[in-house]
Amino acid sequence: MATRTPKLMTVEDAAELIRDGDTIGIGGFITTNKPCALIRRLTRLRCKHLTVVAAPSGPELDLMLANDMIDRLITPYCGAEAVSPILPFFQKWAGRRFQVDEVDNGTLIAMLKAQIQRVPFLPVNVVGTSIPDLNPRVKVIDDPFGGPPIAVVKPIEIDVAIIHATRADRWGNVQHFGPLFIDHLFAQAAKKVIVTVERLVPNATIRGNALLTSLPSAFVDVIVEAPYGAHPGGSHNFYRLDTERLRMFVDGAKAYFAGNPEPWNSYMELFVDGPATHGEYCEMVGMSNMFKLSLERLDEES
Amino acid sequence: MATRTPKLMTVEDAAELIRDGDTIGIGGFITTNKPCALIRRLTRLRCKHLTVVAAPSGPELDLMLANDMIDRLITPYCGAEAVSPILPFFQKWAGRRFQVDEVDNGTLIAMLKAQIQRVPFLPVNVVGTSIPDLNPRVKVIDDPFGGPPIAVVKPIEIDVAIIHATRADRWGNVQHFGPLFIDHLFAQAAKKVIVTVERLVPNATIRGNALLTSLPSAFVDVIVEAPYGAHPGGSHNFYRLDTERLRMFVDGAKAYFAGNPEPWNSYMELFVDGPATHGEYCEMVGMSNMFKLSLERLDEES
Amino acid sequence: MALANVPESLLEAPPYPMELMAYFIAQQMRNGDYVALGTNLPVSTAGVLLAHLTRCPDIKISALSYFMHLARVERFHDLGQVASPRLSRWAESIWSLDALLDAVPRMDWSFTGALQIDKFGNTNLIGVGDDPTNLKFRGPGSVGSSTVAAICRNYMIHVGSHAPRVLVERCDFRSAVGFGEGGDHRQRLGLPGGGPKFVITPKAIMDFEPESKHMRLKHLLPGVTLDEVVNNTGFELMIPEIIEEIDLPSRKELGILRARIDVQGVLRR
Amino acid sequence: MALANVPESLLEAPPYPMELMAYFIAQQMRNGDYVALGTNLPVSTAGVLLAHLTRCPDIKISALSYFMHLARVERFHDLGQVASPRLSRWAESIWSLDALLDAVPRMDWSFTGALQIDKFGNTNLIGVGDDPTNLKFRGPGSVGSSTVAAICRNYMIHVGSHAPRVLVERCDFRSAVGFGEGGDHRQRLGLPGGGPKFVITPKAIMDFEPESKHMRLKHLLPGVTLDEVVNNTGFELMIPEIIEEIDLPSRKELGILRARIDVQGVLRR
Repeated sequence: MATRTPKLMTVEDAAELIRDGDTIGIGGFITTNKPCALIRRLTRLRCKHLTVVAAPSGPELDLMLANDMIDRLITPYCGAEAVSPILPFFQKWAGRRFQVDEVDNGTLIAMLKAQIQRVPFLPVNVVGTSIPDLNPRVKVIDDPFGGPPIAVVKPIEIDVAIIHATRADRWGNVQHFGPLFIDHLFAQAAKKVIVTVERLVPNATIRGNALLTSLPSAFVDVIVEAPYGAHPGGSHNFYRLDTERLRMFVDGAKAYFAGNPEPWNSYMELFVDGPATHGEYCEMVGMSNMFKLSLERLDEES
Repeated sequence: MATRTPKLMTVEDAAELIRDGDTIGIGGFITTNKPCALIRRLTRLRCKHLTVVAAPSGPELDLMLANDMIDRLITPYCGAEAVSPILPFFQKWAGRRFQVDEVDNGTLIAMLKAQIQRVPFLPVNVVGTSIPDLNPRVKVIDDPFGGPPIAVVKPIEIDVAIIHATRADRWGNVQHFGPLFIDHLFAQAAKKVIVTVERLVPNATIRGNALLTSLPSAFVDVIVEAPYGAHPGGSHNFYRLDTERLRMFVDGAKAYFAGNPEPWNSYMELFVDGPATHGEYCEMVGMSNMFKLSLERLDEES
Repeated sequence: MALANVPESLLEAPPYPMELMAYFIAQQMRNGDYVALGTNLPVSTAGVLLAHLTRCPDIKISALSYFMHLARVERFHDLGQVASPRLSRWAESIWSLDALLDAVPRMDWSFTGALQIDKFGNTNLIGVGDDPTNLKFRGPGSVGSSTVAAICRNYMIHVGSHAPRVLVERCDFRSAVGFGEGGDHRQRLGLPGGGPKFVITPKAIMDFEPESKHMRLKHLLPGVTLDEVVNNTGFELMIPEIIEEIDLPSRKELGILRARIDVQGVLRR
Repeated sequence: MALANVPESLLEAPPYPMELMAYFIAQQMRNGDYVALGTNLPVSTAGVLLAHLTRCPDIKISALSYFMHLARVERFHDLGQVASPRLSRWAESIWSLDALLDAVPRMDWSFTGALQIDKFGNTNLIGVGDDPTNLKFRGPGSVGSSTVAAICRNYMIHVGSHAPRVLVERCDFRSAVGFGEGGDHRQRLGLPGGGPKFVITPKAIMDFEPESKHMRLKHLLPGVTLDEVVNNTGFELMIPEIIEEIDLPSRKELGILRARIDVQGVLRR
């Protein structure tokens, strides 16, 4: 009898599935559950001419922008909240070195849902904003039922979605121990789906908690076991964001624009181009530093 | 300090919240997780001139149709699968004693989502079917992006949604131990939401399993503790459907149309008009009969 | 379960018609296909499971709201109820109906029934008659068929009787579009899915001629004559020059079908 | 926590401007309101929590993906991070972003920031300049504001500085529509929500004149003169005949605000 085919790959092999010119979808939310290990690898490869469709984004996106990997960007936000309300490469180069198709969360979600549902457009409540002027996929049309004109947005095809989640089995069943954000929409809209997870678990663990499965194997092509795969961002119920290393990133980027590229180049060398694998990256950060990010430490008091 | 207000009511009081002429939304799916206790009470009250928007439906709907409670019906299905692929009152009176606005699951879902998202319409892939001809809310329009014409459906306002779920706390946080079907859409689309549950649980139980909460208290107005509230249908992880009593229903209805109203009248008296409360209904069925429906009994072997 | 455990007596009878239909369905499946199973469709359920338990361990099954992997199930106790509590413990994920509908573009196969089918594979679950306010026969409703048939990659239509009132020149209503008016009409309507692939009745298996999309005889079930099919079809069925014999399952496959999948023998009637 | 436990020293200083803003926000809340809290908005978070911990036990809070009930939280350790792991144990439900967006029609209050606001409450988070390919200042992006502002029942706009470059005659871009060109323009655009209710800056609190929807001064913050506000507003602000004094919190409320909600003292600056 034939046996079920596992979907496991390494970070390094999975990154090779993304080609220059692809449209990629990035899950997570700002500095939480971003597939950073995979994006670092893509950056090390200097993948080019990407169209990036992303949930509200943080430094992982700025890293790609810094390395001129993105031709066209579709995201509602690029910042790192308290660490840096807006990120340097995005801020300085938006519109100049890469095109921005302006969206808000609602427009982005509708764009993905139109693709998922195979409908030519979905309406969005952005009439009167600049979004119809600043996004070629958005158009204002007459309401066929006689109401005021309404904005509609066209679907977008995603070649590869990259997502970070809590755990999965080897067959591709994924669980998030926290908010899904719009990871499920990227998975449904994409032709190929790569998910990095903190932990691989037995299929019986998934089946025993089937209500928690956020992405069934029918939507997932590749599972990558990558503990700390969302670092320097946070990961649901595992670790919080690494403020210290995020500041190194932001300070390096700011120095770059202040005419001092040294700290930025050093950041790139230490954390992106240096480590040959995700394991080596973790060692570069230092596992004692990683362990300090454990969420339980926050819970001492409350 | 002011304290949080519980949302608890009895089946009998909750039914009074629905008025003649209301548009009601009914959750569940065919013979699973239907709010039958509430519907029996509404039927005992002979609530009239309802517009009913329902997920695929079973005998609870046929019971309402039998009692002339519905003026307009919007549901993709009315049957009881193996027990009766199509239900008698629906089959005999559709179009004659009540109007049917034809939908399939996709059209119904889009109609609810349009209401939820406050957009004037949503597209649906039903061009070429009879649905645009048989549903005044559906219209075929030109694609503003130059593709073939596409069907769009208008939103529908729901006055009261009625839903049956597994458990809830007194504040209105609801959990389903099985498929949600489209219960969440009814809850989001409705002005008022009544949920009957098998069990009331402490808030700490909900918080300890917050990922399982299917309807947060922000969407729920009334919680009714109604064990066996989905009987004679089944309830996720509690009891399977009561084939014996469903057959009594179907046989009674068939006899009615064969010119022998006696079995039907007797069914109505025994199970609908007789019992003054949901508790009395359960006693009429017989608790030994109820206990036989426990799902665990099915699991002896596999 | 090793074949050695299948009692010899279970293999004595040659394949029954419904077993052959199931086997035909099994042969269409490819490993990795994503397939939606319905309730009360034991033939298609048996066919998909037969493929799953033999050649296709990576088949992904959705049964109502459950995403399940069933290759390790020892025995199926009720082929009509694949979303049963007994099987739901094999579920790896449980999704809402709207999320499931959003998954349909990835669906390789689904199955639907019909009150009527016409020669271009359009189907009707709404009703028979010409006045919707006064139907001769009211059907149960479109359920999910309209949108699923529009979007999923392929589907099969399965009806319980092969008769002129079922296979009709023109459906009184259309709950799902097959190939519309034939030819490239489906594409012109902008429907994203591939349309119906096969029609399965108790007498025959049909496909659609690739250009005209006209329904065409493919296999006769054992003991059924061509005349019987032609006379019981309410439209002019395309008849190919050679009607291929339907493939027969191996003893091993028949053993799995009878001993593990159809333990109640609902297909052996 | 009983008021008796609040050290007397904590109540010595009179209310700080940000505390007054928070108190103003608290007063707008009604019991049972459904409110969305954002990150890095300590003033509005403190205001909503003050209402929640006093008059409004039934307030429903969504903070990013978490639906939380926070009335029993002893102390808030970081007002900027209301969706923190520390607080998420009070979550009663966790929803995806698209599900949350679908909940916006039920939302009584949300809060947004802006790079620019104009006199009709339109806001800009996109950028400053006239050429989108060569902006003078690029903002972080619209985030959720466009759709949320269109749909939610009421919202407040909160900016960190009251200056002519922020309160402008016309936004260079609009990420969210307030009242469009004023008057009934918002309704004519078909936007379902009620629009912005208040604008809160370090110098003043503004509302919108009901007919023209022109921004109007409501309260001056302590120590701020009318001239200072007028001179630092880039458009002609409506000035009512009488500028009401801003309400002051009671000692009890101030105690709760300082001892339980703003334990870090971020509003006492």
